Amino acid sequence: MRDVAIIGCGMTKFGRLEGKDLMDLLAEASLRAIDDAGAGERDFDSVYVGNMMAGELVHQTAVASALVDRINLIPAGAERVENGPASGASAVKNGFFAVSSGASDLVLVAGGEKMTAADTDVIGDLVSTMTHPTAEYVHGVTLPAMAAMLTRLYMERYGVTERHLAMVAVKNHANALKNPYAHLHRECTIEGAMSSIMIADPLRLYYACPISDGAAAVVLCPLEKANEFTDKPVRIAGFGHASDVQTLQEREDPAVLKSVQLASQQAFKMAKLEPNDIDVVETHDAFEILEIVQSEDAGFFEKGKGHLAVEKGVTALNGKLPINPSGGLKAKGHPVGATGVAQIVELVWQLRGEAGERQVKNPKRGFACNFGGFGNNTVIHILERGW
Amino acid sequence: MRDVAIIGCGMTKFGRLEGKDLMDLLAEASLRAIDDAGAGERDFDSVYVGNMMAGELVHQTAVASALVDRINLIPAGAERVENGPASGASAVKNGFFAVSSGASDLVLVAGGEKMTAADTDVIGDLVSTMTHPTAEYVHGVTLPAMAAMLTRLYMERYGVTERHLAMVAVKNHANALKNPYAHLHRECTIEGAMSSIMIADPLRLYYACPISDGAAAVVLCPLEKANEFTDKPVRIAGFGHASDVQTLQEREDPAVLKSVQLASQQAFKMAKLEPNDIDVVETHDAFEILEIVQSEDAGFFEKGKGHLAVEKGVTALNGKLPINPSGGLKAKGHPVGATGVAQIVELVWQLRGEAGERQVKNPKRGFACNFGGFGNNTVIHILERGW
Amino acid sequence: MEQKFTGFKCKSCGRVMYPKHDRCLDCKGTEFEEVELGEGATLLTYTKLYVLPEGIEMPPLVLGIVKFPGGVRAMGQLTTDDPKIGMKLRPVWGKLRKMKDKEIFGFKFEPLK
Amino acid sequence: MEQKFTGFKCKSCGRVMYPKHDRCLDCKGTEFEEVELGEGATLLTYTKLYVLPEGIEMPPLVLGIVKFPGGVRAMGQLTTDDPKIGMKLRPVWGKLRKMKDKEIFGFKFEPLK
Ligand SMILES: [Zn+2]
Ligand SMILES: [Zn+2]
Repeated sequence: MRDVAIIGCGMTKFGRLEGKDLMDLLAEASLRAIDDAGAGERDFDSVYVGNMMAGELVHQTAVASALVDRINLIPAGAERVENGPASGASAVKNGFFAVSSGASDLVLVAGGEKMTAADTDVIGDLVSTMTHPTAEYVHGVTLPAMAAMLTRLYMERYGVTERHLAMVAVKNHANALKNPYAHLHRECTIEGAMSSIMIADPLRLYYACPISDGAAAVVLCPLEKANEFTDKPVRIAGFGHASDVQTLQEREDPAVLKSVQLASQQAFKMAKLEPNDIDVVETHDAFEILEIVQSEDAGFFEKGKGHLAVEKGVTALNGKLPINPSGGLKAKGHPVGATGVAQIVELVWQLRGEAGERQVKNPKRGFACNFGGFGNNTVIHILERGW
Repeated sequence: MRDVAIIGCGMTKFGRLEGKDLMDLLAEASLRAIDDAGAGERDFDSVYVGNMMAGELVHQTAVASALVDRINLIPAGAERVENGPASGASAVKNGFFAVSSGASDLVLVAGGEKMTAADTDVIGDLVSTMTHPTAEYVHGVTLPAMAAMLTRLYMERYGVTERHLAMVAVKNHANALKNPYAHLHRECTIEGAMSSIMIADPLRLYYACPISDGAAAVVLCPLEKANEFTDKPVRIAGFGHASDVQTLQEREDPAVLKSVQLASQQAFKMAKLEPNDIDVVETHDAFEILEIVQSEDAGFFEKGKGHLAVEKGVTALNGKLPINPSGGLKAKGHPVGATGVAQIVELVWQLRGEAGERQVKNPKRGFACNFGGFGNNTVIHILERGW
Repeated sequence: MEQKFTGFKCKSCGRVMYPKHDRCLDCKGTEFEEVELGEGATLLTYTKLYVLPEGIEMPPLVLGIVKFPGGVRAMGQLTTDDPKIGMKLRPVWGKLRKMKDKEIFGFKFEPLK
Repeated sequence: MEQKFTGFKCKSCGRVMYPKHDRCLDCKGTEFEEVELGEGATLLTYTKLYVLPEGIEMPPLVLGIVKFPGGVRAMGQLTTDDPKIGMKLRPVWGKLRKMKDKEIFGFKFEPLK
């Protein structure tokens, strides 16, 4: 298995991007990543596009073929990878395989989603179609409902309070204020969060991510060839990918994200690292409770103690283990197919020391958790400096 | 790069399968493939699902996660791969990478589509959303229209006649009569085909595939471990994957499927083989003209002479190079996401000598062409006996 | 003709599952028999949903996870607006929602007296 | 105010493309200028479509590929029911179809006298 490096990355601003369609976004992020890699003259071997719902939301299919045409990556073979909200990380994983297998020497992975052109109702319903058709979907189960039920379990069992959710939101909004690519650029206060409208008791609007458009992209090559492109290649040191039962209720313990546990263990094993080797983390906080649960199930904090780490500022930008310096899904935004790729872009910038005002102090290794379904199909990546 | 073997395969019958939904079909084909591999007790590392339009057609997303749950492949990581009508072969290609890279030792690749529950108009429109949004789609361009324009170019330039299209249809219907999995089980005559209704002049109904439901699946492992499962592993000797410009008119020559040429050349190079080493072929005859064009651009016949091979019976079941012994997309059916996987299933059965009445005489090597878009994103596989 | 809320018991190892899987989550067995899950399910967690999916008229929609006596859990609508963790409920057949103007029926959970 | 059918000329190598790409198909250049493709396009192939997409009323819909004098090709609707390969056509602005009740306009191709 060849070592794989990330040699370029780029993204669009996330947000309500009027006048830009999905292909505009994918093209913009891709060209930025290619430019960043200095690979504008090169021929690419493979292209992967992470996207969850182009056909459903913007009535265009085969978007990987369209991207290749749009930015002339011809004759690279191209496909779209879909794993619900983890489509982005799944696309990166398959790009990794293409390079590590020896089949491809230069790969573009782009992820993107155009969401704000559709009605909120339509999006909510489409996202709900990830749930179990007969055991969840028909009953009116939505992702916010699942997050709310998980939150209540955490409140009952571990003493998490609404204030802890608000603290995560406040932290992530503060980080996003320092990220020019983030969707939400406004300060969030504990009081503001706790007085926002209730969407799924005990979840208020501010404990969930907004609906965003956006795209992100990375360029991969074998680590041994990375110096043709950059002085600062970022090595994909490990990845993990694990599934769990689909329904929340059938999990061994509905308060445990077992797919996060397993995928994290796989990634740490492959990277020959442990959680305390990690300097910066991006989690999948589509709902703020998830940042807490993932930080525990990934192994960074003891089960049931994640909220205490938030309370103590451990996960703040200047804390011992900064989580979501980008602003996270909560404040950077969550254009579904883009998210997993954008997490990796953020880590690359952090490792290179290019994260501007939100730069974490001298990080050597980063960890990203992108999850599909409601946590039943998780993809983890561990990145480290390759120089 | 590790050698990869196909150690099990299975499929559902193709057709209008009332009472079976997409997940039923994917589960049925997958369990047959797992049974065929004798891998029922094993844990799988990765799952790939080839599917083009689950969200659009049957209002279910994240179907790879759903399949893992349905047939308990937990905790395998799973994702859906979409490359238009080549989604199936793209899924196989990525399963190949997962094994060849060394990351996975046991992989399930399933492809499926549930189409007949939707209106024909809806399907036609959705498939058209693969075309270029502003240069094709808005003008009313559909896939049959593109196939018709390609056919007319062939008629003008190479002397192909409507009768040649009918001959391909007659051959494929005859083969399908010997395939219990095929959708259409009825004889087709030249006269019958040539008197069917005109859908896109010069294409009649019988020069195009039907709308079908179905699924197919294969199990992959490293060739070196294949003997734990089977005496007759089939080796993936080569694959190729290449793209071209999206619009038909912008191609170097609109009558040439350059992505088929390039992907075929890649596959032959990787396999260290030439076209005349191939004993059996499955092509992507969504329209009958495509079997002729692909047979040329893949390198089996000289450009412009493919129709003569049909005329002479070269591509018949008992000919020198049987094409589409399964019945092809025309008569076996074309449940889009299933097709690329089903082509490979047919080749495995042929190589193993298990194709029943439609068995080609003692084939050693098979070739499959699955194509996405209207030929702008082609995936080729070359299989050979691994025993 | 009363409908019963049922699970699926693996004929190889005896594990009961809901919803149905084609292979047992424990032993990968493939044969199952339908079994009743019993009355007196316990509420483990719930939410009151204010952003409603299509075909549900009045907020909040109360959803919860219940645990049946044998340990099997199910998610569904609760008929009470005043759920309490630990309360006992029983499955009752009724209208769940409309989807594309079609009425969908299934089990909900109603507090035991 | 007449609309002109235009292509995109690469400022690096001069190749003219339609539709627009973000990088040139020949040299991967990224700057383009809009150029007219001229009159007198030649019909290369066509079809009469009888299975119609949404928003087109009367079969057949006649579609074809034309080649402009400079070599650039385009696909579009033909205003004639009697197309002949090799005939000369010119782009004319008009209604293409309805999509979700919205009228879509664009260029079609009309035979030159
Ligand atoms: Zn069992
Ligand atoms: Zn140029």
